Amino acid sequence: MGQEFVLLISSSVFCIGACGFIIRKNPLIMFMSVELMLNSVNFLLIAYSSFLNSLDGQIFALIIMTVAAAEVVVGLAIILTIFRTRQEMDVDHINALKG
Amino acid sequence: MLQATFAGVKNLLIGMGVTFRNMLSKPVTLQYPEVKRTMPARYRGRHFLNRDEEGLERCVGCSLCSINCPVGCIHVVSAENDPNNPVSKGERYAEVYEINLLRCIYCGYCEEACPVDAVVLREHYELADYDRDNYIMEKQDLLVYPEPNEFRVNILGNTERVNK
Amino acid sequence: MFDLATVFEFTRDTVIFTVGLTAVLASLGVILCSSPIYCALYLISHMICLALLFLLYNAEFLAVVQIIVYAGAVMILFLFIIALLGGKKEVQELTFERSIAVAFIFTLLGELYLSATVGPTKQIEGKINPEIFGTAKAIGLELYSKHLVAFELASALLLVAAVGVICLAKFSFAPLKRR
Amino acid sequence: MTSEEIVKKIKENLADIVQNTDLPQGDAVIFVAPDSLQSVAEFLKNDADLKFDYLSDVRGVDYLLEEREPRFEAVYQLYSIDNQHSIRLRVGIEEDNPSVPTVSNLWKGALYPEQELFDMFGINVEGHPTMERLIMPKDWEGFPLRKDYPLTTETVAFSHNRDFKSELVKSKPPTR
Amino acid sequence: MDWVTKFLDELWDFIVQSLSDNVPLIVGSVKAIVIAVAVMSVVPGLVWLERRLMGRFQVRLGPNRVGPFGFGQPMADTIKLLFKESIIQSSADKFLFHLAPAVVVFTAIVAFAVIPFGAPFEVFGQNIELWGANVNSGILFVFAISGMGIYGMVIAGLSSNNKYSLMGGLRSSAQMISYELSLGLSALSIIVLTGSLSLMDMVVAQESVPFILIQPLAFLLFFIAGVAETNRAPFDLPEAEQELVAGFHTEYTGMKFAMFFMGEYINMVTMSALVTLLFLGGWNTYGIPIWPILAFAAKVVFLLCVFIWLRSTFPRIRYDRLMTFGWKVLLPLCLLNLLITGTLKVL
Amino acid sequence: MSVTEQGLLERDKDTMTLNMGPQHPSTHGVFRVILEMDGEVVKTAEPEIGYLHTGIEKTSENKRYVHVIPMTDRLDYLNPPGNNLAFCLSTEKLLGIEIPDRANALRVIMCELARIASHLVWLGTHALDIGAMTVFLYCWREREMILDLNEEISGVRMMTSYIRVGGVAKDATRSWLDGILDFIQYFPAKVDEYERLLTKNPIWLDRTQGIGSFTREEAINWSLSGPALRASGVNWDIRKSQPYSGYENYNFEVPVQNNGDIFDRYRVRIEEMRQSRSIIQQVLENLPGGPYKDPDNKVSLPARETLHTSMEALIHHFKLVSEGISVPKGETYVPIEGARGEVGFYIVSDGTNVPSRVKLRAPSFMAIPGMCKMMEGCYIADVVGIIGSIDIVMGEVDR
Repeated sequence: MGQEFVLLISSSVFCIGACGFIIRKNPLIMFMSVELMLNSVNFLLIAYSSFLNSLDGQIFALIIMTVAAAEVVVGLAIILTIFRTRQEMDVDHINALKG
Repeated sequence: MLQATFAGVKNLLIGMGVTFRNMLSKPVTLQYPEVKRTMPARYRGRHFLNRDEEGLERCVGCSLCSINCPVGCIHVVSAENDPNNPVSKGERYAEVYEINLLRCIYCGYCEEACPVDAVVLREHYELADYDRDNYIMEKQDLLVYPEPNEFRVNILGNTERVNK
Repeated sequence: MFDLATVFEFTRDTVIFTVGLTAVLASLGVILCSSPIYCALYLISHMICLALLFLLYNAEFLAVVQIIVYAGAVMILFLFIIALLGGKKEVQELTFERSIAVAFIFTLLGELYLSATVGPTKQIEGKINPEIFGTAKAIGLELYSKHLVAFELASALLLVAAVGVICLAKFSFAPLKRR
Repeated sequence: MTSEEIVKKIKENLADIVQNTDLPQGDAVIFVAPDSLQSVAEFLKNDADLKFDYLSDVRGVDYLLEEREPRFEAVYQLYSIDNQHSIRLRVGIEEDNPSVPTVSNLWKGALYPEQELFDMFGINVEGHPTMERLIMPKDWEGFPLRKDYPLTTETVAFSHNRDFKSELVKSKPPTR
Repeated sequence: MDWVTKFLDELWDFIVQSLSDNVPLIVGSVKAIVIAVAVMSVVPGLVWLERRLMGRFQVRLGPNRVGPFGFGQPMADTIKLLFKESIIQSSADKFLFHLAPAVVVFTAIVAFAVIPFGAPFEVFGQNIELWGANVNSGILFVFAISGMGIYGMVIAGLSSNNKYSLMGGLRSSAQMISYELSLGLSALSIIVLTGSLSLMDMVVAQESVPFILIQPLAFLLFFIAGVAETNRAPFDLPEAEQELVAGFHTEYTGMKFAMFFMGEYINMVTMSALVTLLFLGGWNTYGIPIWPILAFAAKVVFLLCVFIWLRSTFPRIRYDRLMTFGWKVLLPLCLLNLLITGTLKVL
Repeated sequence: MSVTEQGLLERDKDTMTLNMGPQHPSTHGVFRVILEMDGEVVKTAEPEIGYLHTGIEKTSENKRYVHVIPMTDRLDYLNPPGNNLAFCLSTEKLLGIEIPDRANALRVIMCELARIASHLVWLGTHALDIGAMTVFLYCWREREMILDLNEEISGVRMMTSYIRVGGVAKDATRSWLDGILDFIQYFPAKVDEYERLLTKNPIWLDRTQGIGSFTREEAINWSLSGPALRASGVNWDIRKSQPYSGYENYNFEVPVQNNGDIFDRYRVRIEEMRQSRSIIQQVLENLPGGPYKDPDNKVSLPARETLHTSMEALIHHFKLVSEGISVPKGETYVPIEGARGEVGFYIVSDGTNVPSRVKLRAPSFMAIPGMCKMMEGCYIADVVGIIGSIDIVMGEVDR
């Protein structure tokens, strides 16, 4: 398949992720949407690394994975802490700074 | 700490050694339907009614077993003996002698109460059945087992089987 | 008429297309499903599809890493948290601000689609040994030479994240009473 | 201390509270009214010579058939771990609105038997944290160990009543 | 009609051509089926072995009624489980409830695909390799797929709508994540030694001496982590029957329950095979005159017996202690071992 | 709301309610405990009993004294001779009769055998609760021998009803005494074997040490008894402090530990098995002769062989069987040291042949509130261990 296909898939997934981040209220699913966006970029990088015959893209994808993993654990820890203090998970209601 | 770790590992290995040694020993289980235990003489299993030397029923229908039964699972109705054709040696005999084995707790009190060694509990322990009706033991069910004179009272006061 | 190479190419294209489409559908599932458990499961299938795509685009090491890291660890964490906090179904409601944002996203999507029509990028020739392209060895050689700084930074990030998570999640319940 | 010494000491110290004392088969037994149970129990637990620190059991007795007053009795069996002697407290409880103060503030072990006292005899234990059914179901009516609790008997199936299967429990006065 | 015959001829030629070109593919499919069937049929044998051996450890005989030496017992059990009523709670999530056992069995079988169990040999001019799939990074593949196996347990725990199941699922996920790290790290020292991710290369590298002699600590750590990874006693917390009734498969009956069982046993075989490949020299016989494949099988069976031995001897470790052990003992030791190995390799 | 939707942390509170039992693999019968949990940690534990309520106390009020004895077997079904003995001692105290020496010796042997058997069941099930499956079957192997001995002397494996008012039911046989001799020679090696499997095993230590511990004061205040109390450092054994049945003649030690945790209860019980074995040995070494039951025909049945010869014996037999023993008016309580702790029957007699009130002092029943107190702040895995270490028998809890 050509590069158009890769671009289409990747951009669709990216936009779906962005959409999800906006329309969902559950912070967990918002996180998942962020993962979707990161993954779409990863795919793009890897596909282009194959097209360009260069490994740089794959290296970047690897580092993005690292960042994503770090981000997820920190994010989940924050969610857990918020839940423990506030007993709810709806982001619309978590708007006060006070814990 | 290192020492504690080594001691711990050593004790884990000792434990494994114990199981391993037991693996090599003979199994202690019996292969039940083929191999059966010999029950001790005092085993309290299923009830039987004894006969005496002449083949007459030992039971004289005194109902002591029924009275002494903690759960009331024995039902005795006595009747007068016909002197010409006696059922038992005494004046009376048990016309009806029934034991409900579902109700029975196999405590052996009836055996203790019987003054003429008529009712005994013997080593029959395979009592499973499909029908609850079959657990109501009537007189003919209880009289089947012993041949005459097979039991006697031994020196310790127990009914004991005479090994021929 | 039946050229083997063409057939192979066609098969490969079909596989890529199917897997890619599945990935998009799974990602749609993530944002449209109301129960968080199903969202997570859709995301897992999305990850697996992506891993397959990586494999098809000659990145076998990254495909395996994708499964180990994402599917094996990250998503398990998600499921763990869902189990801990509960996966209550959420009621979807679309406010005005949200619709505006969604409209904006769709505009973005259109633009991205337009950009996809730009002609193909040229290959960079003869830099990589195609034998080991995408294997752990190639990645390692590249990572520890050219991208050492990035690698170190990533490891530092992981360390910071680990410390941060412990600080965050270690809620202070009273120390366990050993009766 | 021997039982006689215990009884003597209690008589000396609590002459106005203890109703009566007894030494059946060598056991020390004292009779106490429900109102003074709490103070007697405290004395028994805290006195240096007696030091009854272990509550062995609490039981209820219903003397309905013996035609005596009061009808109920709560019996506390106490033991002293250090001094190795024991005593029995008998607390007579009236038939109407029977109640007795709790001793679970002194001996935590009294929690369950006192609850059983309520469950089985309907004796209200004042000050007990959970005054509800213990062994019987929560919605049970009546107090099973009272002598006037209606009993049922089970008829045993024999060949003359072989069909007797479903209707296992019949209302019938108890047999002895 | 001429073009039709022409078309058919061409089609025939193409089929013959593609078949002869794709002999490896056909051989591969046959191998895949053979391996999958073999692995699944190993399970009854393993169940028999476990029950008999446990019986012997506990001074009894174990199943000995159905068939000679009770060989038929697992089959009888399977038939019983097949015909058992499948009960699903009304409040359970039906789809996930059905999905979970399938995931467990699927991942267990797939993980076995890359395990080589013998040196390649030639039949009819075809080079037959004794494994399901030749993956260069074979060990990574095993870890990836066995990591996926956790989903089965977590989903089972989540979908059963039972608190015991949920706790079992949570425990399994936490335990697997923790011990997969140690597993990977202790395998890493072997990878460092051989310089390859391929399991085949690792066996070849042990031709003269097995790695257990060079890396005893890594072997120990890998084995412990492997026992934990397969949820076997003394690390069988997700299904600790005394605490959590049956953990994540409390609500499962009949064949779905059997599938969890099957997954666990296949994982055991995979783990034993992995230990054999990494540390015990795979099918290298070291001078003992038996078939290489038999040597491999013997080593695997021995390790399985050790699994059973451990189960019959030790009490179960507690959940918090398990985590502490994994993170504070096993992981540092793995890192230390890796450090030493790396240093020695570089020097 | 399903569990999944609600999550482990429930909406309205920080904890999860977990219902353990009555049908749970490790609640030792039909015991139910409702745990409020924070993750894996127990916040509060609320016991619920009564699932095995059989009304034995009420039934006893309508049975003759002799007929109560088979029912006492069914209370603490792991230690039937202890219950028999407790009931008989109380009755005998009311009757004011002396027991022959031989009967006392046989009673002691039966009780100590039952104690060993009970502790073996406890060790097996407790180890099984903690996950060591094999110890269970090893313990069963040895217990089987004791049950065989029970069968030899009384005719039944568990519900022996062997100890009767005024003595014992039947005299000991030669083969039974030989069997006991064999057993006490064989047994110590097996205790060592259990200890090798468990006592120093790091996993076992980890699961037992420092868990469910009660201090001396707490243990006394919560009315624990038996091994659980002695593990907390209280040197109180009724065999020593209020000797009965001739225990004062035997030389044995009361094992006491100080930490009061699961491990100490384990050690106390293991040591008790050894001491029980030594007591049996001492009894066997000088087993007195003479009658095995009270010769008074008002209390115990006349010898069987006299029934055929002596009219007087026959009349006594009829009278005793049909009327039972008439016990003087009064009330009494005699505690004994059962396998689980202080067992005793409080008997109120109204002067007839039927007791007016029978109350069992059940050690398991008294220990349950304390046991649930121990559970607070432990892990769920420890709950199982604590229930096991207290060794409750639901038969005597619910009665």
